[in-house]
Amino acid sequence: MPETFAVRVGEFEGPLDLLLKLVEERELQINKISLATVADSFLEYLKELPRPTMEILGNFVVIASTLILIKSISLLPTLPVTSEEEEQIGDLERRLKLYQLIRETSSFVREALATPLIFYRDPRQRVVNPIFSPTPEITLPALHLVIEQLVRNLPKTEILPTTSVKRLISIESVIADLTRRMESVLSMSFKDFVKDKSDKISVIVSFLALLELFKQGLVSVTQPGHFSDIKIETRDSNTPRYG
Amino acid sequence: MDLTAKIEAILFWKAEPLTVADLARSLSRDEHEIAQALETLTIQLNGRGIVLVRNGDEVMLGTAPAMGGLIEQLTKDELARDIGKAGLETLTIVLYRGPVTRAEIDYTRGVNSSFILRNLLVRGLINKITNPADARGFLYRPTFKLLSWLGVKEISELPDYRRVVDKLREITTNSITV
Amino acid sequence: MDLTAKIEAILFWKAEPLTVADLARSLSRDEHEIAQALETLTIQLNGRGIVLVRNGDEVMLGTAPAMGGLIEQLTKDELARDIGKAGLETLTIVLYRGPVTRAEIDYTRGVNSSFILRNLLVRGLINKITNPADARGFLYRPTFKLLSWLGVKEISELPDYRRVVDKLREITTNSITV
Repeated sequence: MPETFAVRVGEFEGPLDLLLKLVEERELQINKISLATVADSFLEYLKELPRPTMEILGNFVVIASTLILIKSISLLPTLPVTSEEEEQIGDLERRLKLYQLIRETSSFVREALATPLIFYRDPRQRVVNPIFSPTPEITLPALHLVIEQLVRNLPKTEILPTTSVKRLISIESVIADLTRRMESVLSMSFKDFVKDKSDKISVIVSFLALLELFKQGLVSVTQPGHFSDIKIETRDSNTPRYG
Repeated sequence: MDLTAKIEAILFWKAEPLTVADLARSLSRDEHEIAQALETLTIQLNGRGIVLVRNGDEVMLGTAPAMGGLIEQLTKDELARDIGKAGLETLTIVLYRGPVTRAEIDYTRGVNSSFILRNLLVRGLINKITNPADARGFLYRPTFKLLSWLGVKEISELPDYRRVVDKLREITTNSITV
Repeated sequence: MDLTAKIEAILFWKAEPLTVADLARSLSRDEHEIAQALETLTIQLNGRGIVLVRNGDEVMLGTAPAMGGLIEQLTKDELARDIGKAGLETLTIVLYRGPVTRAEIDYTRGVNSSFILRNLLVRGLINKITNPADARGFLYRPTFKLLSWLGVKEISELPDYRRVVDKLREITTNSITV
């Protein structure tokens, strides 16, 4: 696991933090080109994320999906991009710039916390002669209701909510699945590959895996026309090819 | 900043009587200088909302005597007003968990409770005692008058007492870091 | 007694944040008169030991920032000002973008901020108010305690305030999501 990555309960490094670190490490400006450059490194971290923190993983995958989009446009310039996807990319750039500014400013705030202070009067000192003044709202049923509500709203022992996150497939298992199916079918389209993956995140992770194989030269990816499906083939010369 | 302003700041913040000797020690000045600065402060505060109150060798800041009626009215208004959700929440925690620290009240409510605690103290609904475990801190507990207003002879007669206390204890025991 | 002196007396005696509307009600004046008197009070307190601190529509009296070192020496309380990275980022967003929703804080930081928000609420560094645009939601804003830790009489005295706020606006103006 890369040594710079640490997940700490309550104060973990989020995906924007990581992405900013990767861009700043390379002394790059925040734009599409730099984001495409750091996409691989970001996805490497994603693979290393510990399993139990599903919500954190969810946050990372959302950003990862945009990075994969940016990366795939840079690899396959013919890839059709919807206006919604364009907005998604623009939004990530903005978020990263926003976060960069906040982080910069937070270091000023840290320094300001060390300057002289303002002190207020201790309001508890003013209690001299209490006058017993109950109000009609103070009744046993009302108090009972309030305490029940407080008990219900107390944070549970496990601090981070683990619900509401879609089941995620590890990148490794998708790569394994892709390899196995490629061996049997020899040539398949991306649509076939993702057909039984209903949710967006699975498709994204699959696409990432595909790009990974493409990069490693294990498959060749062809796209006959701008809006046609992407064809995936193994690069084993002993097997017959078609399509 | 001149000595007069320093004295004013200390008296404002302390909100209790200090002797000239106390001030001299705090400010590393001799008592004569402090006495002179106190004269200046009295003059500066002339016509203002606050005054320097002297009692023997003790001094403190207070509201101007002309404000007496206004302050009395404010006290009445304050006591007549409902304690609201924040008040009810704080009161129940003091009832079920008292004597209890402010840290535990804050943690249970998920917000800071210092102003509402003062309000409940002024109304005589709760009182505070020194924390045997921490001399600088306080513990808050319900007053007898509050219990009789609620018609309970002892705390354990509160609705669902056992179950609520167990739950509160279970969740807060390991969580409070203050 | 003039209005400024009355306001000074009330703020001194109450020792908690009051809104302009609170003061207007207590003194049977309109809010515009109160706002003007507060301006006068700020000027009158110039060079004195105490200052008027403003936070949104609330005001409170505090010791002058220049006295901070002096009083810190006198206080026995440990001032735990140690705040982690996540806390500092969240405070920064609340200070420069507040009052702000949790959704906006989460969006800016790219992570769920509910745990850190609860922590800052309990420590009394931020508080939450009902969102006028969405009655079920809250807005988070700085407290007087946070301003006192930072030693500023109002938020606009924060380092680089104008530049950062302008830049934040510039970045978010053409944003679709927020």
